[in-house]
Amino acid sequence: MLNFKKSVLMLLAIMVGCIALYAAPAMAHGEKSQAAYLRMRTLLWYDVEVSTTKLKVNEELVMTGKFYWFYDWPSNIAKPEVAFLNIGIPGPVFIRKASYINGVSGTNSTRFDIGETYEFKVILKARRAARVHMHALMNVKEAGPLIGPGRWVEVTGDMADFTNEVTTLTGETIDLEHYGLVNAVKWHIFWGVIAAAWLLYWIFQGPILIPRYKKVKLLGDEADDMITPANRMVGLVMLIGTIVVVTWSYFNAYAQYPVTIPLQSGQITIPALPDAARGVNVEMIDARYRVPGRALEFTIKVTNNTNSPIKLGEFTSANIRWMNPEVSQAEPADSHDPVASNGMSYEGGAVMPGQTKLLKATCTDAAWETYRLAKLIYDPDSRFGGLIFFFDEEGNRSVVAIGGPLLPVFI
Amino acid sequence: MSTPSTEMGGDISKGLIGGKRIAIIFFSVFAVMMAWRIYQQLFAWDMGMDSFEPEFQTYWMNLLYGQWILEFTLAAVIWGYLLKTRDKDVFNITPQEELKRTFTLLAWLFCYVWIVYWAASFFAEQDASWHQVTVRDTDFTPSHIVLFYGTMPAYILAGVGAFLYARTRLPQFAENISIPFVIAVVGPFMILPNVGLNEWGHTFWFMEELFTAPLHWGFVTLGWTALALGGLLIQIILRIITLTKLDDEVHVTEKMSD
Amino acid sequence: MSAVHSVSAITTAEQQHRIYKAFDWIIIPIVVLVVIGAFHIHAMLTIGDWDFWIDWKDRRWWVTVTPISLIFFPAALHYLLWENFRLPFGATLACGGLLIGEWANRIANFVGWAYFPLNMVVPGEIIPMALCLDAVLIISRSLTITGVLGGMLWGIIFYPANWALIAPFHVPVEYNGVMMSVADLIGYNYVRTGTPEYIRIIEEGTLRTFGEDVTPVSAFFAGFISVLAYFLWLYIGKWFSKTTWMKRI
Amino acid sequence: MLKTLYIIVFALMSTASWGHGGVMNEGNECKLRVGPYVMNFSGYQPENNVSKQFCDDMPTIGKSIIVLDFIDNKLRDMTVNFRVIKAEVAALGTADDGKVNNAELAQTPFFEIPAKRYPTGTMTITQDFKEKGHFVGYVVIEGENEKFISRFPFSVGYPNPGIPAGLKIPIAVFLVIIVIMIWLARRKPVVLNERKED
Repeated sequence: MLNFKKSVLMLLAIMVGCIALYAAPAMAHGEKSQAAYLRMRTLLWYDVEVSTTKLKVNEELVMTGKFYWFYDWPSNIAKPEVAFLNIGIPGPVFIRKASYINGVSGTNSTRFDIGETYEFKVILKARRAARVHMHALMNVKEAGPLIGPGRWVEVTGDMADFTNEVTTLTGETIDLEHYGLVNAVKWHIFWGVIAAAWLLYWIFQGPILIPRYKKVKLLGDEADDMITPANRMVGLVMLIGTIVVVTWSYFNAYAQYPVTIPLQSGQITIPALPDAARGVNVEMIDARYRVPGRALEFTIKVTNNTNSPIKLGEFTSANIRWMNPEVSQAEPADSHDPVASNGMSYEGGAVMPGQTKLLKATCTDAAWETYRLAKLIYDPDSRFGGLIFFFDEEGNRSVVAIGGPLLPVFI
Repeated sequence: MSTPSTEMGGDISKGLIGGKRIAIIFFSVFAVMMAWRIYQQLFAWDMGMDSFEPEFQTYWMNLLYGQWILEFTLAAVIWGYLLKTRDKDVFNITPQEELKRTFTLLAWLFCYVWIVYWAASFFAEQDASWHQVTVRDTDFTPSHIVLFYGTMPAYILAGVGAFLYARTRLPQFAENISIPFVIAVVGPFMILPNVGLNEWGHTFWFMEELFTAPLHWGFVTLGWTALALGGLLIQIILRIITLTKLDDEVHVTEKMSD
Repeated sequence: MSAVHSVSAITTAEQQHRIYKAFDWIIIPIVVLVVIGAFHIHAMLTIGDWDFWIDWKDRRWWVTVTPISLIFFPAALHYLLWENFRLPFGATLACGGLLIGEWANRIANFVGWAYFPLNMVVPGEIIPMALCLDAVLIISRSLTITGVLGGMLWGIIFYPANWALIAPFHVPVEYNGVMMSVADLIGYNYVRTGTPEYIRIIEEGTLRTFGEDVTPVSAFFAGFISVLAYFLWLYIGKWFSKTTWMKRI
Repeated sequence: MLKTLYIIVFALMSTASWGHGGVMNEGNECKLRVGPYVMNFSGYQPENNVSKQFCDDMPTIGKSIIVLDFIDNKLRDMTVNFRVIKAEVAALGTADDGKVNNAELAQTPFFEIPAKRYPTGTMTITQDFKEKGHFVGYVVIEGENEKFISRFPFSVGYPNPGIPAGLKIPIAVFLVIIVIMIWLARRKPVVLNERKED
């Protein structure tokens, strides 16, 4: 026999050691697991910004951005007939104070149109100290969560200080953190005590199992006589008492809360933003993925119907951005923000107003591999999608969706 | 699990439950469950959100592999021991010995249902508090690793152990197979293969976690089979009635009232 | 001839009484634990979402689905405990056990792990309906009458018994230009990444006639189906408490 | 009986991660660890196995491409030096594979890519292996005030004799079933002593 105390101490020491060793920082979540075609051809997010990445409990954070519902929606994914703008955070680290889609409150689920662009704004209030990777996120019914760009956000402070006060239409100010809790617990205790009393009433007549079983068998058809008139009286009192208390509590609650409404569940449709292409037409000529080079090469036929020369500045897909630094610059916001600041280059130069021209672009970055986008070529549907950004000389931007079959090149 | 602590020659009716062994079962199962729960508290949100991060491998996949090794080993040791040390003279044991062994079987069953509580109630509903809050990105999430690959094998271990105990040491169970016992052990056991259906469905269709989705009802049906312990209870009661019959008593049997 | 002997191990009534008591002491915890485990997994996967969240507790689906689904185990236990022991507490045992399991989990996991406020995840109150079902059984001493009267009462009493708990959460609030109930607002405030708003299965408005009387209609319907389910589950309970032995399987 | 079980369990385990030195095969990802940083390691042989991806060992001789993708973005600001040195023996399959050998490092490499920064986070190494042999790869990364070296032995032209990764689990499961079946078939039926009449 081992020394019991010693073993326990050892175990404790090992546990403490492990905890001390692994007090490492918090981690991101699950965006990479989704299939590449799903990430590239459903919801394309851009311009996503957060107002701050460090805040205290009770302070607010605003996340803004735009999303585009890709025109070539995969046929096996449910269309956004019912969708809900959400936030990807591990539990209520924040509460959602407000969310808006094109300025309309996003409390309800919404219908969206394929091929259209919307802008969103989410206001969050910090509730619990944590360092989290926060994502913009859209839930689409039967398609699941479509995850947008993420940012590391750190909340400090004490959750005990957090309050979430609102004023009801009946004029009462309540804190949603605790509202109604004492009342509910009180009722659960009340009924719990009665249930326990009822069970113990029988158990204390014990031993109840074997003797009663024998009696039931011995009495046969007369077994019901085992229930005494006193037992039945207890049952009657319990029945009447329960009904009386329930009835009283029901009407009492009505008296206390005379104005109530059922849960609200309507759905809304929000009109889309105007077309962000601003008169730039793009036709996909061909697209290849260079496997050893980690590069997407595509050729597009661009027609410029605006009145200013345009240049290609960015390709974005699956929340990864390939920047052409000669036209548009961006740097990663944090360690998990996939921005290839130098990842894109193209041949063909500026497209003049009224001109139609072939452009050949190359988007290179390890992200193709590390974010598992290159797996696209092994998907059952190996078409890709993304957004390209053109900029004119005044810095005006045209956003155009492109997509098509993607051929792998292994040499 | 040893026989209860009454010495031969003492009064057989005393110390049948074996308070000490029940306490050991209670607290050791409790300690294991708490260890799992504390581990989740420490590492789930920080290390268990993204199955593609190396941390996930370290903290969660290694836990999973560790559990598998331990479960394989324990199953081989416990079940093997029960079979290896079977009582070949089981039909010749004294009624006193049989009574003691019946209560040992009850201790096994206590162990079984105590783990069933943690698996089917505590950690099963905990799964909701995880999956309704996070994005599911692997079949092996921090709640699944504990629920499906930790607690469920644990009760299978105890349930099959209880069954083997009865089969190898109690005359009635050695002579015939108790059908309710089989149902009450095999039904919850089948929940584990049913996990396959769950993951298949979640991979192709249900990205959201609706707990009441029909996809989950396989678990429900198999959970019902735990009710078969009622049939086993009656079987054990009938046997104890035989073993505790007094001379001047009418022998009570199941069919007597029909 | 059976290979199993039938000789008694004891001689005195005192010994017998002591063994019967020991048997109670070990069996009662076993029964309680297995009822919590099996009934809880049944409940969470058939009515779980309504029970977890305050913003699911509507006046149509929650009211309909909960009593129907929850009568299964009380009925099976009524059969087992009444037919064999004339013990009339099957429903209270099942519902009380379920609430123990639910509370343990809500506090340890929904609040202690996922950090939701407790008032958002309080389980529905199911004890009153269980007390009524048991009371009808002991008064009538008949499983049939319990099924018909008790089952109906069981379904009807569910919503009134819960109104005292959830009424405060149905007070209206104006929020960002939209009218919501407090429960809706809690659901909107406390972000659940895997549980979007649309996934709620709740009343979305009625067709004409009954207009505002959603709850009584739902409750009566729930009572009616509960009666049928009670009888179905008596039979299932009977089947599960069979004492079959077989030579080979 | 028990021993067999252990073997099976460890066979199962080994599918989780194995490799040589700094290169680890984790599930379907092949990773190269350099100090605290991680890169994805992919080997291609476009002439022989067009679309197949290899983890360290190259099955045939000929034109080979190794791609390193940086998982940690910090690596993009550091220089990476890649060199391959001829070796006498194949990978040992032990922890020694990962041990940096300074004498070895000082040798004239078989080929080398001089230290350079890779801002796109991806590094492509093309090499024509004319004959089969054993090699040692070194990846040296250097930042402002840190330097890490990773060593990984590999072979070219020796097709992997081991069990393919995808088959390990099915084979293990199959073995378990076979063992159980053999046990069931061979097990003597237990004969219980009959009841003695009182």
